[in-house]
Amino acid sequence: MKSLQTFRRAAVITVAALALAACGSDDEKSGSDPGGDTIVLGMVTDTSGGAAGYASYTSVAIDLAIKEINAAGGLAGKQVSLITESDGSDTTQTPTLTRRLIENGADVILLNSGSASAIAAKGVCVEEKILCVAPTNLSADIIKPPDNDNIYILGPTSAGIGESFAAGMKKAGYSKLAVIADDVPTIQGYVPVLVGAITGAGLTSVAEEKVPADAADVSAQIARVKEAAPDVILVMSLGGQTEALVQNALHQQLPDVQRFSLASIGNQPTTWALADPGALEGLVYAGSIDPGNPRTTEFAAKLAAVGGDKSALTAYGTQGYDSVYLVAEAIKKAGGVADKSKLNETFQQISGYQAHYGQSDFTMSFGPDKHVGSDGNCGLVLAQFGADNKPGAPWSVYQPTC
Amino acid sequence: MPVQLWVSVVELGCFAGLIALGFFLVLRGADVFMFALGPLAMFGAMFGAFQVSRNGWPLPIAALIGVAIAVALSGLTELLIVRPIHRRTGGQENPSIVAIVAILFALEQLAGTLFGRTPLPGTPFWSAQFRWGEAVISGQSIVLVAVTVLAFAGVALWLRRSANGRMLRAVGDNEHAARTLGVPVDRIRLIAFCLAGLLAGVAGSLFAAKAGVSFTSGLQWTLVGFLAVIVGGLGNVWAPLVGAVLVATLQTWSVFEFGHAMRDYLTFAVAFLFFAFRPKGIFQTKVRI
Amino acid sequence: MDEILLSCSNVSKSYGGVAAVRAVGLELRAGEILGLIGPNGAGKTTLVDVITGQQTADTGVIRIGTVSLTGPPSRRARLAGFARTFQHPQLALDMTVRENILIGAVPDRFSSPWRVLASAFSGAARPATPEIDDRITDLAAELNISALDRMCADLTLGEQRLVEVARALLRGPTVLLLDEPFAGGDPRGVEGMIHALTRIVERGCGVLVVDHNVDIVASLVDRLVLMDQGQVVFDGLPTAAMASQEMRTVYFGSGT
Amino acid sequence: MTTRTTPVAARGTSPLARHRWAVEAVAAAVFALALVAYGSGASFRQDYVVLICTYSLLALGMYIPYIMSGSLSLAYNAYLGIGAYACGLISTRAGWSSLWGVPIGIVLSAAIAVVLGLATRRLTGFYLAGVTLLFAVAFQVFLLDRVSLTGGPVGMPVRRPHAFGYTFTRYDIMIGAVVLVWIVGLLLSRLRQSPFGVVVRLRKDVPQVVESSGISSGTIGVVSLAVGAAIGSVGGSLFGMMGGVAQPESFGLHIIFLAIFMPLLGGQRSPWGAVIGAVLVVVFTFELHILSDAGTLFFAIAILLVLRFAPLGLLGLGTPLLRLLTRLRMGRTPGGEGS
Repeated sequence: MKSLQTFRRAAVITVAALALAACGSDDEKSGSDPGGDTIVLGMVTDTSGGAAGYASYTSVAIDLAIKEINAAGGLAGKQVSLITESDGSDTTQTPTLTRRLIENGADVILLNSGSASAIAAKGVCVEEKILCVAPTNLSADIIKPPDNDNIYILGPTSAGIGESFAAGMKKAGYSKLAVIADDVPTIQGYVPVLVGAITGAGLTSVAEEKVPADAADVSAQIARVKEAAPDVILVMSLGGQTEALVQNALHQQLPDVQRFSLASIGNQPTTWALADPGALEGLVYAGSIDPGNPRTTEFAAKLAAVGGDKSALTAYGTQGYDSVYLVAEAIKKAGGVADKSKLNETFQQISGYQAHYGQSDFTMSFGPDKHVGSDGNCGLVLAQFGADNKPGAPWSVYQPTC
Repeated sequence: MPVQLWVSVVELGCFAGLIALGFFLVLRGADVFMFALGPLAMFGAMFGAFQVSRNGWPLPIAALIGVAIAVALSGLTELLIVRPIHRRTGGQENPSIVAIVAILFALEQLAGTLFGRTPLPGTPFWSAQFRWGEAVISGQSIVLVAVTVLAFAGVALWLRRSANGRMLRAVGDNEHAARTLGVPVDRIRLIAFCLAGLLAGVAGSLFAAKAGVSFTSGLQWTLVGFLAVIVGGLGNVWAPLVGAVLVATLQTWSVFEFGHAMRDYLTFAVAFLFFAFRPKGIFQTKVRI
Repeated sequence: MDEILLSCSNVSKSYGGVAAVRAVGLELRAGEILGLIGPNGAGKTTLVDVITGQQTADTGVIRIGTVSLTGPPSRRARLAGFARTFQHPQLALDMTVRENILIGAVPDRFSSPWRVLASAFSGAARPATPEIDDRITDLAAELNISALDRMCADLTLGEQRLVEVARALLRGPTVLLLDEPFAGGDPRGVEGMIHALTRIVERGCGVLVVDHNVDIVASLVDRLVLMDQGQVVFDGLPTAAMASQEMRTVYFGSGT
Repeated sequence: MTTRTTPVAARGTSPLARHRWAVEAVAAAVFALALVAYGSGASFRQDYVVLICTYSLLALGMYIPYIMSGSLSLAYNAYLGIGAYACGLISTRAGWSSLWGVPIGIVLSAAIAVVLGLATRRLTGFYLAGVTLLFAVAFQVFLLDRVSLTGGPVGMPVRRPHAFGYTFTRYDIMIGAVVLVWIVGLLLSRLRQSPFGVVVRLRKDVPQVVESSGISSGTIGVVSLAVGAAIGSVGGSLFGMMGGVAQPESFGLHIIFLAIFMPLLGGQRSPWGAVIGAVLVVVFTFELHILSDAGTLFFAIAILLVLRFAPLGLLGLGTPLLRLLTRLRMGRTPGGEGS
């Protein structure tokens, strides 16, 4: 009886194992076409996690750029295609999914998820010697040596934002800074960089508060900030509900204190709707959209022609669009994607690329020791919200220069 | 503590109190800790928020259907999962717990799949704002407080006055004895689950307006309600509310005093201390140890 | 043979104001089978629970030899060499008869946290225990238990009680407390049980038997204690007990 | 004495002695080889195999305290996390091989399990589950908040382990992980049949019997938790060494849910059920592209179905299936009336 049971169990396990092995070998046949007749861009995106709010804008623009390139005859005689995986901003999955993209034939990796995801994928990029570009991520940690040989961001980095904020705050005469940041890895990575740059410029940090990403109530944090009596407040979050909650509370409790925020709020129309009427008025954020840049308006028109609810003009879109054209320039120069190290070299030779975001004199260049594209902080535009909770005119007090 | 924080305490306390009252009813009526109430509240709230923000439904209709869904899901949980497993295992505790935790997990995933994994905004029923000295009180908090008081008073009255209410306690105390005495145990259990679902649904859709709701909110809500039950105890209908307000005070105060992380350390410490020194909560009750 | 193994003095226990056991005194000697009888609710099971530590007494002392017994049941069982059965048989129904009995043979492997850990490792290394299996097999034969590899869920009530007795016997107890061992049993099982009891009593073990079956108990025991409403009302030889006024009062209502 | 003859004939053939360990070991080895074969393909599959092994060790860690002993102490994210962070700390701060993190993690997590177990020893059921969940939340907040120790939200790197001048590759780690699961599974399967296993399982249903046999039920519970925590911690170490990073997000409450469900899905009667559950989790959440984001939902539904209709899990489904097959065959042989 018992031995029968044992035998039966053994049989079940064996069948399961064989089934597993079978589906294993099955997979190997499909997918991957190294040296096939298309150039494959692999994109790690986020459709369900913290970065989902902005990754979708980037994806639309990446699609648009690829369509344009294919319509113009492709790259090095080949059409360009895109394969994607979503990591839900879960950094434990990112390396695996990046490997899977490469396995399925990706020649270049676009990292369109949170900064922490890009950091997690970094090791894979180097090990597999594949060109990786993170269009929207700001963290300088992504491209910090060691293991940074072939990973790039567009920038300006969070340090650049910090410098711009510092200069602006100083010029406006502020001295006491309070920081409210949500506790997701990407944002917490920015906190020391930004705060370091601002305090380095002579401001004192009087309060630094953390807000859980799914907070239901932030009044205790706001009360602590209020007690510290700052004259300027910096809010850092991935945007969305947390940002709105904090901005509403600040508007209620400290209506007269100047607020700063990251790019996320400027690029997320859904967040504007979550804020109380007028709650965002006067808020300064680190945007990258300058209505005076002719390339930006040109891009906006193309994007509008695509239509859909993600076709609003955002910095995320322009950065995604630019990243594809940067990669395209390197591929053209390398004559294809067969030689991975040559592709990396030609990418590093890019110089003076005129971006579709930032101020009109903003350009990008790369090099062996320059893994951030931006040539100076004029890729940033400090913009201010109007009374209608929508981004308005550039901040009149200060604008970063190159 | 600044006055504004007391407003937060009242809001959080009322919300946790409603969830805890749901726990109270199911514990009394079925001797089961219905951990899935938090996710039920979340599910109802997500439904309402989704229909209002994406499909432009009018708020009252969306909220009403959201609450109805929470009630229905709670009842179905008892009918399709908890009761059959309870019968099969002869009332053992662990299989019921695992089943309820599985429902909790399934509700989270279902909400994430149906309504998306990004947080949705809640809409207030009454968006007016009142200034009271330093503090700002929203119309929505007044609605929440009023509903909470009504709910507790209603449940208290129901337990004392109605036949079903009086039988509820008998079933939870000793299901076997109640059955032999001819109490319709199945019906009473179902009523307890449905009422709890109602309370959770109402609590969720009212609280969502404050900070929005995401598919992961449910577990947090369950834990807050659990703590309120532990602190308050089950000796009295109002005990969960007292427990909830104390927990809300502690959580708000600890963040104000020490910053964000201390809240969760203290929360665990309080649960721990209550189990060690006051296992029956503040009000005399039975807590199984 | 009349060394006192176990003694209770002035033991009381009440539940929420209802006195289940009131100031009971009791002695159990080595080599003696003591019968404890009385109607439902007389406090017999409560007394056994209080002795073994499943319930704590409100007042009174329980001594083993001259040592006063306190602490959780496991400690008492180790100190006093108790083994017991339960009024409602306590068996893991989805485990086999053999597995249910086995625990009686191994308590010394679990007497300290370190030994528990060690037995976990040695168990993973060498799960089979042929020497214990042999002891179980022999004992089962003596008690007329067949098919040791059946699930306990498939047993009749009488068979379940036999398994409990086997488990208790395997422990090699100094004091054996049996709570209604004969209820629902078939004659063959009862016969095996009586055989086993007489054997261990010869070895110097003391046995306390709680049962309703006055006939079997009276024929088996050396001494009979009658309880009613939480108190001991008679303590003496079985023949004297059967003929006593108290017996009649307790079981057949009023005097005469 | 005549009554004795029948049972004596059965002597020496008890299931404890008779259990076909060799069959089980070989079957599990076949399974392990299949896993290795799968992982020898595309490089991302090595991540999956290690993830399967991590989840397996997590579920195997819960097997003794939860399935066998019936204790719903749920702070398993902490034990897993301790294993991973121990490797991270030892390799980045002390500069030693991250292999040293494995024993450190084992001792530390077992110690925490003992403390938590002693502190909650009077609790059972819902209350034990609730309090240990609160501990789990506090642990994750600790990882996020103690930046100086844990690296905060971005976590800390775990260096590739090395020994005697050799640095292990991802493939090596995968092989090690599979072998480890094979060994632990086999040991637990033996443990289950041993006197220790029998006593622990009796504790689940009849704790009074354990106590009245002179065995402290509390001690059994605490030791079970400690052993389980140690196994979980090894899983965490593996995960950290493979991913190269220890991050708070990997050790959230979702891990606990998976850990509860995996053995139930696979089958409670054998530790291999936990391993099968782990395979299914990874397949559901990563490999089934059709389900995309709904993978976890299907997993949750599968759990509910199993709980409701197949309480013995997938391994338990084998028995009725086989019975059905034999019945069909028997129905056909006499007279061929079935045709």
